[in-house]
Amino acid sequence: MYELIILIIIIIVTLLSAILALVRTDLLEVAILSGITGLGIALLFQLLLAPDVALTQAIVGAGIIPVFLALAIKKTTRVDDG
Amino acid sequence: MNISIPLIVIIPLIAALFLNLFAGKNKIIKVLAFIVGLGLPILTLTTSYGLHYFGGHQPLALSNIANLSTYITNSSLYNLHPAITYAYTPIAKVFIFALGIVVFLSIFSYLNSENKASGPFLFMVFMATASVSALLLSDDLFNMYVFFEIAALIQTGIIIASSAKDNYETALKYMILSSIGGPILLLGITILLAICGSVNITDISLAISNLVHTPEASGVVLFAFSLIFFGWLYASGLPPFNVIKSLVYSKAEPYGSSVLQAMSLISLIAFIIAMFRIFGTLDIFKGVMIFISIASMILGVSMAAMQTDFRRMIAYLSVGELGFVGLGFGIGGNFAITAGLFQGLNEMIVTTLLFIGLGTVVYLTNTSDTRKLGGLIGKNTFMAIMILLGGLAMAGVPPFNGFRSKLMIVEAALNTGFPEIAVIIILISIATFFVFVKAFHSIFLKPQPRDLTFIRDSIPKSILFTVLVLLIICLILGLYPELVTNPISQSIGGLL
Amino acid sequence: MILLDTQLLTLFTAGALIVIGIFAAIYIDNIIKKIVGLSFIEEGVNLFIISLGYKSGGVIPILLPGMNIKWFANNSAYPLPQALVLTSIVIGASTLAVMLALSMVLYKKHGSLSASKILNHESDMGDEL
Amino acid sequence: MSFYDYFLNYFKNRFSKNQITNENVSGAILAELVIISSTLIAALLLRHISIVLTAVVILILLVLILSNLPISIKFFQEQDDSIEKMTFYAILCLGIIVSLVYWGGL
Repeated sequence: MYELIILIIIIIVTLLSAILALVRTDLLEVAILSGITGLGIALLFQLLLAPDVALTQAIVGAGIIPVFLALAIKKTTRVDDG
Repeated sequence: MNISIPLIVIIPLIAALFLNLFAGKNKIIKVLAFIVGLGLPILTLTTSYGLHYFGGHQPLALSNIANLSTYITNSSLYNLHPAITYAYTPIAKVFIFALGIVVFLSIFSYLNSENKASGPFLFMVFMATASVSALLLSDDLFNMYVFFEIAALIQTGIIIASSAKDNYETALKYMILSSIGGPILLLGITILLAICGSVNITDISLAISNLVHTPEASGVVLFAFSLIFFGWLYASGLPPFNVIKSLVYSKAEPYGSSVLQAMSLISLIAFIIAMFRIFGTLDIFKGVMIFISIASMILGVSMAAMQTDFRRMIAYLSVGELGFVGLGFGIGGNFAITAGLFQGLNEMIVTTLLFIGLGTVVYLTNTSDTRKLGGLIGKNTFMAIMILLGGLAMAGVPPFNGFRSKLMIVEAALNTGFPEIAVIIILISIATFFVFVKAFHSIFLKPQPRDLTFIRDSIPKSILFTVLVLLIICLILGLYPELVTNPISQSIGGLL
Repeated sequence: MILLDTQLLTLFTAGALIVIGIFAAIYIDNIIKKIVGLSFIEEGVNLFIISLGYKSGGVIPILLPGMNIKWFANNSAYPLPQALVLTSIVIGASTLAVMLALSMVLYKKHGSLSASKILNHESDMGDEL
Repeated sequence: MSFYDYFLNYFKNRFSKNQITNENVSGAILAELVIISSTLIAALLLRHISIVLTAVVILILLVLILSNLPISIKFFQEQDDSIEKMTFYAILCLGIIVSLVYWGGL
């Protein structure tokens, strides 16, 4: 039962941060929120019995991709003016 | 176990890495690229047909283990392919050989017309060769997906390496569409994995042929088909992706465009054969193929007719001509499929000829706008005549190869009771002829505009040689089509 | 409650991520946000693949010493999808890196990150005719 | 007024600011004829499924074609290089394929 509650919380956080990442106007926030989504997916991988994939996804999704995004934002602009 | 089958993929990969290593050393790069480019077609000719199991993991059924209990030999596990399998068939031989020729001639004309050989460009050309050869060879859907993604990245790289206006914008557009098409294709492959427990095409097609008529599974199979079909549309540039593909071709250098169109043609063929093997028994397969092919032909030719940029014109024509391959599969039967694949091969060679040949116009004048050009026939008459003959080959004028293959498709359509398709093919051929003659007139025959300036005086001899070789290939294939159609139909006979 | 099943819930999450990504591809104008959205499609597909191999009440597909092989074969998750996803994650990351690099170049050229400003060029005929 | 004049006038009104050459007009007319004739002929292929369906589809096509006549120009403007139109058509196509193949499952 506890596992199920944890799973549902992870899913809600993942989807919420994915949606928020697309509506926020501060791009640095977008980078961090996409990192949270990546981390949530890594946790889901762990719960789905795939620990090695979870490790890779945690590194790539929560580490490398947000850093790439942050670097790109640093070189361009921080505000989504659209 | 045939070790030279993986070498077809490994050698260009290694050559690509080495070329990057020698960046800056002009002479070494040129020599290495030349040798590898020449070696690839020879390697494909000498390799014998067969299967290669990576790591030697062959199916249990082939291992001849004594005393296996019956619950293993009766299960589907007994025939499952546990590792990536590469199959070298006559189709693969024909197309990889033609790809080798196209790549070699593109590299040859590139090395001789540019003073400084660019390592990254050659790197990408060799990676492209490796990735699409792997697409054709692989008998494993996930392996195909991986090389498909690599091919998408390479195509972007070839556009970035060119010096055309707005090439970065085009590259980003292509990447955005590729990150819609790629995951959708992977999703389709995954659903097949979920149904069959394997990503090997042979295993999947065995499993699907039993499953497709059960009401519970057929919906899922159809869903997988539609997703893979969408990925295939993206890979080959059929509508709705015809705009981006033609944009991509027109933004690359001529040598790059010829490699790019060969890449999309071979990915089209690799995926259509895989789809045919897996979903060929579905009722909807033929109908969908015919529909999308006709749409592609109509859109390709009519949009080509309205272009003013001749590179875009050729690009749209080549995208439209891809429909013939799909038509072959849509009509069905050994003869029609052979005709479709033969037309694909012809299209690859003729489009290479036109891209490289008309590239000389850009080389001389640095413009590709037909309204600013004219009177170039005085510059090099021989080249103009060869380009005209190439265009005739594309439109399907005897005795060139395009005529043979189009005639075969028309025959197949008439024999199977689709006279409408035959009429459409003839209409499209006439329109292609018109578009080509219009382009030829406005580039070569129209009086030369006064403000036309030349940045270079003459065409390199190597490009003349390249176009001549391609034209001779067209003529040989037109006179002796059996050279190609026999191996193709032999392979197709094995699939049916 | 059949809906409260781990596999179904994660399949639903994967589907939602794919839909969010496709939505982003159509409606979001800012290129960086569009790229983030596109990476959600990729991640959703990965999640979908992994959840296919899940086995309720199973163990991770690593054979530890002392395990009964028959019991392990019956209870472990299916390892093939996991092997595939490892490749897929790396491909997704490299695609994203290339797209970000391109968007940086385009920002330097146009001074904007809006897709409708920098990626919309009329075709030749509309321009000049 | 003949069809050619109608077409030429439409073309001129739409793009009057810039130069038009004979080649552009002839290309557009060719595209027009190819699209109309091939679509109508391709619609005949539906007779393998049902003859009534073919008749209905051809009538609908005729109405559609006649009501947006310089059809090649409209096609040309839709086949634009802008990313918005390309993604829109890609997603639309995905939707159509999935719904036709899955729900219209044969």
